[in-house]
Amino acid sequence: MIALLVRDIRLAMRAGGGFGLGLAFFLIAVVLVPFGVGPEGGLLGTIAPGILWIAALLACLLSLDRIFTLDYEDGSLDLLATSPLPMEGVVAMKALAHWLTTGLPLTIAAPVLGLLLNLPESAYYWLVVTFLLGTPALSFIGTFGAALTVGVKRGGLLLSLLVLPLYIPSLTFGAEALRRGAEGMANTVPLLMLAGITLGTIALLPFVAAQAIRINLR
Amino acid sequence: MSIWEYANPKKFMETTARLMPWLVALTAVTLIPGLVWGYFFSPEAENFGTSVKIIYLHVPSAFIAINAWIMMLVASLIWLVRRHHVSVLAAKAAAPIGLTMTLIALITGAIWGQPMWGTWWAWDPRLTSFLVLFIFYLGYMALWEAIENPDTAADLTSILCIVGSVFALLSRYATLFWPQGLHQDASLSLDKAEHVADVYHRPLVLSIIGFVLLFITLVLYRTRTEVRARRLKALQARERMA
Amino acid sequence: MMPDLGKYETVILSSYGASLLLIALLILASWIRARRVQRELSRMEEHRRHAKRPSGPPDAGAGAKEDS
Amino acid sequence: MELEVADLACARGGVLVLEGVNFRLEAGEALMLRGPNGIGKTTLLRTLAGLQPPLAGRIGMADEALAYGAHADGLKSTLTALENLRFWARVHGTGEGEIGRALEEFNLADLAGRPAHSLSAGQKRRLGLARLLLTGRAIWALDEPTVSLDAESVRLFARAVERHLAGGGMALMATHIDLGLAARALDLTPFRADPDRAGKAGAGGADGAGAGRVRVPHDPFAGAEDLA
Repeated sequence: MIALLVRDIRLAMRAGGGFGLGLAFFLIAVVLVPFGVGPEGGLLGTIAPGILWIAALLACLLSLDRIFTLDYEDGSLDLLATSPLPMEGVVAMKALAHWLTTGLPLTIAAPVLGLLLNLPESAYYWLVVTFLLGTPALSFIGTFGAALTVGVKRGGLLLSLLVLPLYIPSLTFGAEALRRGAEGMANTVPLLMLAGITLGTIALLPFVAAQAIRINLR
Repeated sequence: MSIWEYANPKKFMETTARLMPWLVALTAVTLIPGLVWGYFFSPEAENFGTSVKIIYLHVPSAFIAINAWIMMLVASLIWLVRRHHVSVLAAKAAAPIGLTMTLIALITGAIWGQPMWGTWWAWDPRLTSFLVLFIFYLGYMALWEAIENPDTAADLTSILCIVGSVFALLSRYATLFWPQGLHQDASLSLDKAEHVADVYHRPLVLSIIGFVLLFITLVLYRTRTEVRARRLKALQARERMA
Repeated sequence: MMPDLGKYETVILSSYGASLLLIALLILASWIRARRVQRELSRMEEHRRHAKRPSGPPDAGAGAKEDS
Repeated sequence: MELEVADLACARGGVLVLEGVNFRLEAGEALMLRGPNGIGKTTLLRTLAGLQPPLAGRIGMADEALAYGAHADGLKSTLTALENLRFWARVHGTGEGEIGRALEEFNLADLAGRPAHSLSAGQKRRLGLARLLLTGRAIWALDEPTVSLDAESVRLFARAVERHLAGGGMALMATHIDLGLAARALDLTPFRADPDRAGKAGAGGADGAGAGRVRVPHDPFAGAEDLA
């Protein structure tokens, strides 16, 4: 299965592989906010946690439909289904590859963008913590959505309609934990909930997504 | 997993054909009087004034909106476990009704909220969970439309319904973390002390029963159409094959 | 007979109006779809029955119920 | 090692396509699936590969013994030929040495470093077939394997199949051209399912082959008479 992970990361790195896609979108989305909301530091600082989380969420969403559709179209999904690898393992590796090529770079880039939004000093630590805890869930939920819509032509829009509501718990807890951390309040409860959701998705969704893929390959 | 277990659409069609006229009559007999009674005769409430009359739409529609999704969840489980075609088609038929009821609950809640709380919309845990439910309904219906093969569509929408329910509950719990909440407590809860004075209680129960019957009638009516549409698809598929 | 709705008149009328309109639209949409599907299905059934009768070989179990 | 199929019934897009399919394949044997387009060759191969469940009947073979080759070659265009094969070798747990031999077998050795998108259709096809050698699986189930192959490549492919059969492997192919192999042919036409007659045991159709067919649960929505 590691071979699949390595292959997917190499594919993402290659030209047109979409590695920089999520990162670039995240940058652009955050940079746009002051033009829309106004440059006034105080306001930006208070809404920065929410903006960063929403931008990260949309950046993850962007690169979801590449996860299975490319393999579906060139036939490798059929071959993977008949290979010794369990489909659950294939789905988990695909989600992990998506996180490594999208979620992780976002976590690394987020503090820099926090500066642009005048994020309070105490928040940077929590920014990285909430992103580390939360973005894997975005990848696994997104992979489940991609598995559902793999057979659908131009399924990108449908994918976002299906996946965005599933992101709401992670977004709420992630932004809340970050906001409380920024104001120095105790944020252990939202943090634990965020981590709980992520662990839940990692543990359960690959099985459901694998079943969806099998159904779509029929 | 998609073995063609011999479900029995014909038996369903025959029994519902007999039931439909009775159901329509029963719905009319309960829904119309319920609404009329609440609209014309319920007195003014101290804190709400006459706007309390909106309760006869807001509460029943909210009740149906939630229970329609639960019914769809159960029907999806029945489909995945027992491969019973009619139950998944009933879930597909119930979605637009649930969507409309959620919309009615949101609209009446917003219109009613305007004089009470001074704002059309408040990001209150209860209201937002209805908004989230609305999006789930949209996603469910969109997934049905997006997939041609009826069996695949049935399997995938059932999976989405189950996973969606878990996340809907999570969202409901997540929004409880927000500090303020404007919405009243449950105005009709079985265990807690009576929140609604008796004079409003009876018409409210009647209109809820009316809405439930309306839901059942519409679901059966739409399921019959879904069964026919599914047969049409099966015949067309066979036409292409021959 | 019309009840005096007091200052909430517009509020009540608009919410009743909107809700009843939505329910009416739902019923109408369901009815239109039902009619369209039924018409198409009966045309297909007619087509099938027509296609089967003249060319259909005297099937061994023609009389018996096919699949009940 | 053998493949035994008894009373198999499979459907495509919800419509019964084949029923009562029976055949046996021993080690070292090849079987050519014949029949008009749309008879269900691909559906049968996908059912044997486990990509879709059979509606009835039994498939008797050791698990993970079948390597499936579809119309699409399953190659990643931004990866080089070598990287593609190395990936499949690692997925199937085959040694690195095998990759070189697979490339030789389909004389792709000099194309190893080229990215897959720069290869011609024929070369891509040969690369897809080279993958079969890396699966280490006994039964090859191939759907139109010689599409877009020139005469020389067809001979290469035929020799590869012969060597596979000689090594005790088996091959099942849906193809129209004669590979010059000692292979049995299986015409699927008698197994064509008549949807209207589906669900009746022993319908005893004119072709006789239908007699004594196992009863297939037919699609409840496609029954003969109308719905109420």
